[in-house]
Amino acid sequence: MLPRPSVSDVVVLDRTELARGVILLGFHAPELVDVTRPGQFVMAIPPGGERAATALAIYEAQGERASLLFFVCGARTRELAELRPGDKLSLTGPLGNGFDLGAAANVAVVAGGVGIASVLLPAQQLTQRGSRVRLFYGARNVEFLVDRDRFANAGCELCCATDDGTLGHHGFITELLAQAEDKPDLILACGPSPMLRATAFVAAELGVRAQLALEETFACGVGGCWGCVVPLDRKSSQAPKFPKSAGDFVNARVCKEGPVFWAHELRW
Amino acid sequence: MLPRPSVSDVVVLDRTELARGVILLGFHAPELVDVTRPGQFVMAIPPGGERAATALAIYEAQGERASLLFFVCGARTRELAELRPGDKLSLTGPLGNGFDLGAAANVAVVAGGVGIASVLLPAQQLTQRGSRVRLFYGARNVEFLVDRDRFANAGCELCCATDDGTLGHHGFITELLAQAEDKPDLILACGPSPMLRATAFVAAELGVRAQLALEETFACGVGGCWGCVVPLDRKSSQAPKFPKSAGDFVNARVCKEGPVFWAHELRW
Amino acid sequence: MSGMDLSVKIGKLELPYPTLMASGCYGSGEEFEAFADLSKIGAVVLKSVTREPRLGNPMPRLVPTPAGLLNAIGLQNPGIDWYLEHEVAKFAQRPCAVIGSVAAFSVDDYAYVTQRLAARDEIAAIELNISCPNVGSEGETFACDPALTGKVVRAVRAVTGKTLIVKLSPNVTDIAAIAAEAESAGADALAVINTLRGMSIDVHAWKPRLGNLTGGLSGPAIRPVAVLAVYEAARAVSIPIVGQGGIETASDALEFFLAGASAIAIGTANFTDPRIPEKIVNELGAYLEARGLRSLRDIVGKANVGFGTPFQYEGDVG
Amino acid sequence: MSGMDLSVKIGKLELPYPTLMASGCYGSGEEFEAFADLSKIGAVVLKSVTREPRLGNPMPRLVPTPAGLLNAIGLQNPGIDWYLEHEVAKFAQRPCAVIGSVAAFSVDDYAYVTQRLAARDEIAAIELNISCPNVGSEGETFACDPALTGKVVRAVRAVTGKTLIVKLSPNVTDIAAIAAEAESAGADALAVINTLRGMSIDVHAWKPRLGNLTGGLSGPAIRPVAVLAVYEAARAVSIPIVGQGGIETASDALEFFLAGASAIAIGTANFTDPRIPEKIVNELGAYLEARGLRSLRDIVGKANVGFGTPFQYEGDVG
Ligand SMILES: Cc1cc2nc3c(=O)[nH]c(=O)nc-3n(C[C@H](O)[C@H](O)[C@H](O)COP(=O)(O)OP(=O)(O)OC[C@H]3O[C@@H](n4cnc5c(N)ncnc54)[C@H](O)[C@@H]3O)c2cc1C
Ligand SMILES: Cc1cc2nc3c(=O)[nH]c(=O)nc-3n(C[C@H](O)[C@H](O)[C@H](O)COP(=O)(O)OP(=O)(O)OC[C@H]3O[C@@H](n4cnc5c(N)ncnc54)[C@H](O)[C@@H]3O)c2cc1C
Ligand SMILES: Cc1cc2nc3c(=O)[nH]c(=O)nc-3n(C[C@H](O)[C@H](O)[C@H](O)COP(=O)(O)O)c2cc1C
Ligand SMILES: Cc1cc2nc3c(=O)[nH]c(=O)nc-3n(C[C@H](O)[C@H](O)[C@H](O)COP(=O)(O)O)c2cc1C
Ligand code: FES
Ligand code: FES
Repeated sequence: MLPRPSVSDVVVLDRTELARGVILLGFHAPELVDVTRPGQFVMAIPPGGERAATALAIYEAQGERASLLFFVCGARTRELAELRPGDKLSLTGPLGNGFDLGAAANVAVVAGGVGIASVLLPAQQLTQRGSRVRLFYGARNVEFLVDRDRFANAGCELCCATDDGTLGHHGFITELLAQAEDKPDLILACGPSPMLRATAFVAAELGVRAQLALEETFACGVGGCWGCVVPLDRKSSQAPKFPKSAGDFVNARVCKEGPVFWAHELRW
Repeated sequence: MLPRPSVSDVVVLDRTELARGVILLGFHAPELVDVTRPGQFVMAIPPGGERAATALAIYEAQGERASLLFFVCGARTRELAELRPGDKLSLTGPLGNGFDLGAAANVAVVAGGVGIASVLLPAQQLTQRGSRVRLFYGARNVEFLVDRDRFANAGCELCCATDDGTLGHHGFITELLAQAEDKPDLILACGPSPMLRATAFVAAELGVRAQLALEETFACGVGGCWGCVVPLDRKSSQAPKFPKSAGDFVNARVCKEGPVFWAHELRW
Repeated sequence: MSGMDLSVKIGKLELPYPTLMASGCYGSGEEFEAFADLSKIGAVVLKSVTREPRLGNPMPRLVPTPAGLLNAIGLQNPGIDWYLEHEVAKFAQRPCAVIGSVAAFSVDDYAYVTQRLAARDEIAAIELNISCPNVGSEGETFACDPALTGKVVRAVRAVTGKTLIVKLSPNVTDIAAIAAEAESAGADALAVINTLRGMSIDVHAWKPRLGNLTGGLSGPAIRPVAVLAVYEAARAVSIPIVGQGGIETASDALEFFLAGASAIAIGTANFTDPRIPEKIVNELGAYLEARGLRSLRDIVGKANVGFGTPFQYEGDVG
Repeated sequence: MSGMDLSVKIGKLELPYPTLMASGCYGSGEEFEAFADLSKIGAVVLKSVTREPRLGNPMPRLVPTPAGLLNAIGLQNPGIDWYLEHEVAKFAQRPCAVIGSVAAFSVDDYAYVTQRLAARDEIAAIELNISCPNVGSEGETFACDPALTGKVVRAVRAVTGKTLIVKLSPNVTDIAAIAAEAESAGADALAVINTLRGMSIDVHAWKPRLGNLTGGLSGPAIRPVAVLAVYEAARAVSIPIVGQGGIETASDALEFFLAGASAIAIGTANFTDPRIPEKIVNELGAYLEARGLRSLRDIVGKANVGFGTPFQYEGDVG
């Protein structure tokens, strides 16, 4: 049973532009920190109204401070990027199911771009309990491989890739994952769809189970509008009970049944 | 002939909240300063698009710095209030005809609320050339009688009124105007419509000519849409040539033929 | 705010608050219970249900637009059989009224689904969705033609005595004519408006952004269109109207009441902030109190006060 | 960007750029000359002119709405006599084409005003505004009825050989039917869309915010509605379409081209920033160049590429 989410009014504590258009926003939110599980997200209520809320992963959650890490790519994230320390913000959450870390001892965490925002909390939890965590982190160029130190400090081993070769492997991060020695016993991934598809493919080749944190355009974020579905194996424990299916698959809501799904249970 | 307006890209130099929701925004705009006449306005282009530009009086214009003084009352002014030093803004202007100060030697300047934004430049120009200027300044309460020192420093005599009596006369500013000794030879006014109407009435009683800076909802601000009209005496030198009139009056555009009109030439 | 009467009567249905949660935007209420006090809302209108189960439209189903949202869910729902067997019993637990929404592609199916759904005690009233723009041209046909509107409403009226709310489309030349037809065919109330038909194109991929190509536009962007539709429908009928389309604040809601709505529905605003419905109810109470009014009924349709002759100039009318 | 061909042909009219300034939003061009290089736009469509002078609607005439603008100017204009005598000669000075816009309340007046205006060399083409929502119900009647549309277009076609652009209303059930009728009656092109009918109510004063009570909604809020209207009209006719409704950026403009527009018009965006038209032209050129295309014609109507069968699931169509 997941802890009950709520709407919290929080105050912005800090704001850092980690790279051009990549904003880290910290705020005072002790109640949210208490109940957040790795892989969950919030709906950030637009300060000026007139827009849908924005789905954002909970990046950090420690003590009385939580944070969001996001890329300015449209009207809503532009508005959130205007917030300054002292400003108020309301968040609905934590929402979604989060990662299932099980007893994994050797985990490959794969992040592409701002997908990094979903994987700090599981990485921290895993290293704290003594699991080996390798972070496979890919981005356009070195500038957008943001906040690497935080992962290193948390005890992760870093393997990086950039599209332009400015740091690490010159190419896709999933190429590094495929070549990794000491086969992981679990893969966690978040990033753009093509990267997640490639991760699912590599995981299948390696014979390792992978959990993918999907991103979709949300409206409600709480399962009320059926706007964010993905075809899921109807035998999945996450599958909604629903009589109509396309063959063996049923439409599951990314916001409610996800956002984290087992790669082998998705059809895409 | 008025100087040719243009679109200027300016950089915000300073931002002060003079009272709750009353923002003073200074910026570097030497070209604008050069050509601005008292009573003119700009259309502030919304930084995020998706909205019409906002008409705002040019408050200060000196050296390389001009400023805007505005009240946060809706989506557009809320967005402008988010601007911080270093941010960019684009302004179309200066627009409109401005005040006609003639040879007046004893001027009563009447301002209500943020109407104060339109009258600093004419007040400064008048005192500099040696005219007596009394500022009749009214607002809800003392907090909203903003920036009075600047007028005092410019050599104006201040007469204040507040709705709640927290400073000066307890009541309407036009009551003070009506009682003023040493009858002025010109009245300039800017503020909410009821105040302007009262000013026009008092001016007529006193037998003094008054110029009113009107405010209307604008769309284009440059005379292109006919959305901002006011009935003006068709014999006024400002009246547009237009064959259809309602009796002796013709619809003039506040943005183009105004925003400053002679009180006795308006029908309202 | 004690003594403020925000109750409304829609046909036989009496609600303590005038705020309905719009169909398709609030699940069955359960999804929002953690964030919103359902005892402070008038009613939840359920997602529309059809005779057969439907997987809905292909993704993407949602596109944010300026001050609006395009959606093309395509009536994903488990069909009436499953619905009656597995879902409806749960609605009894809601601390507010639950209104069923029925969609179909033929007059017979509208009557069939309504009859079975309305027979259940958990369902306080029926909303007839004859205006869904997201299921091919058939879905909206009914609300786009006065004769078809009359036909389907008459058929459904014959099978239930429960309050019948007919939901109209704004995508028509003359909404007043359709409103009048729905009333004379036996509707107890009208829901005005459903979404506006719209499209958004991905200029990189050269294809429509919605899997269904076209969708329905909701949110603040459409509010002026919705207010006018309510105003025109209200002058054409004497049954109550549930106004909707871009309501985010009490002030927005008041525009609809003044235009002639007896109640309102809140849809897309729940995606902005789930606290909006309760905020609206509180502020409506405060508004009435500040003006010394005792009931919302005192303001319904009063937008015309003082407007006998709207034109100030001679000879310019028309 | 050298060699990028942004020219368009609308009937007999050849324009170097596909960007028209929408009627009523750009004065006669003169008002914007200080802020915009008119030699970088396709054409100015003038404010609509009528047979008799009109004072227009009472104030207020403008209400900002979420991502939109409600207007009810009411066709304030000096009437065709004064216009021909005092205004038209000045249009020759514009460094771009000038398109006249004609409004009227009867078929005869449409033909009369068109004939006189089109006779002038300064006027490159005629746009027929049969869709003004701000002058009482009569103004829009023509564009709301296929038969009336046909009648007025035929009458006007008979009096001028100049390019005739017929401007359609989105406030109809089936814009494709009206588009087809306008084409078969002799229109050389269509302008799609005029404003959506809307209303806004002042909840303090209990009265509509516009002096005219109702108005026309424009701006980004209506863009998805406009894109779909163009898409549907384009499939119904083979004459060029001037797409408009909420265009603010080159990306917005591209949505209209992909939907089937051959040219676009920019209205409300000029109130946001008068530099927008030039920015759009530059970015359209860059877009074509980046894709190795030589002409905008290569993308007109291409939103359907790869969309033979839009539904991915079996049995769910309809
Ligand atoms: C569970 C979940 C967790 C998430 N976590 C994060 C996170 O931690 N950090 C983060 O940065 N994001 C995250 N996202 C994604 C984030 O929600 C979206 O990026 C956000 O909603 C964007 O909103 P917007 O209004 O700023 O942009 P939108 O306007 O919604 O635009 C989003 C995308 O569409 C494109 N687009 C928009 N308009 C156009 C147009 N006219 N033409 C072409 N393309 C266009 C943009 O380029 C952009 O790529 C998450 C999403 C989900 C579902
Ligand atoms: C020539 C000229 C000069 C000006 N100079 C200045 C100046 O120097 N300083 C200044 O502060 N202003 C000035 N104004 C006024 C300024 O342009 C407007 O205040 C501004 O346009 C407001 O824009 P907005 O989008 O923030 O508010 P809007 O949304 O346009 O709202 C404006 C007003 O309408 C009311 N309103 C909006 N929505 C609603 C609703 N739903 N229900 C009820 N009421 C509503 C608001 O309460 C507010 O009073 C000037 C205007 C003109 C024409
Ligand atoms: C995601 C979504 C799904 C919807 N589904 C339905 C539906 O199933 N049946 C229906 O009658 N209306 C449906 N609607 C329309 C809404 O009930 C409402 O009438 C419309 O959105 C206008 O109100 P709003 O602007 O407050 O959202 C849906 C709207 C949205 C945004
Ligand atoms: C203030 C204003 C005045 C308008 N006047 C006219 C007019 O006289 N004739 C006409 O055909 N359209 C008129 N229109 C409609 C525009 O030409 C245009 O079709 C519409 O606004 C949609 O485009 P936009 O969203 O880019 O503004 C007017 C629009 C506005 C906003
Ligand atoms: S976003 Fe509404 S169900 Fe997922
Ligand atoms: S605002 Fe357009 S003419 Fe004045």
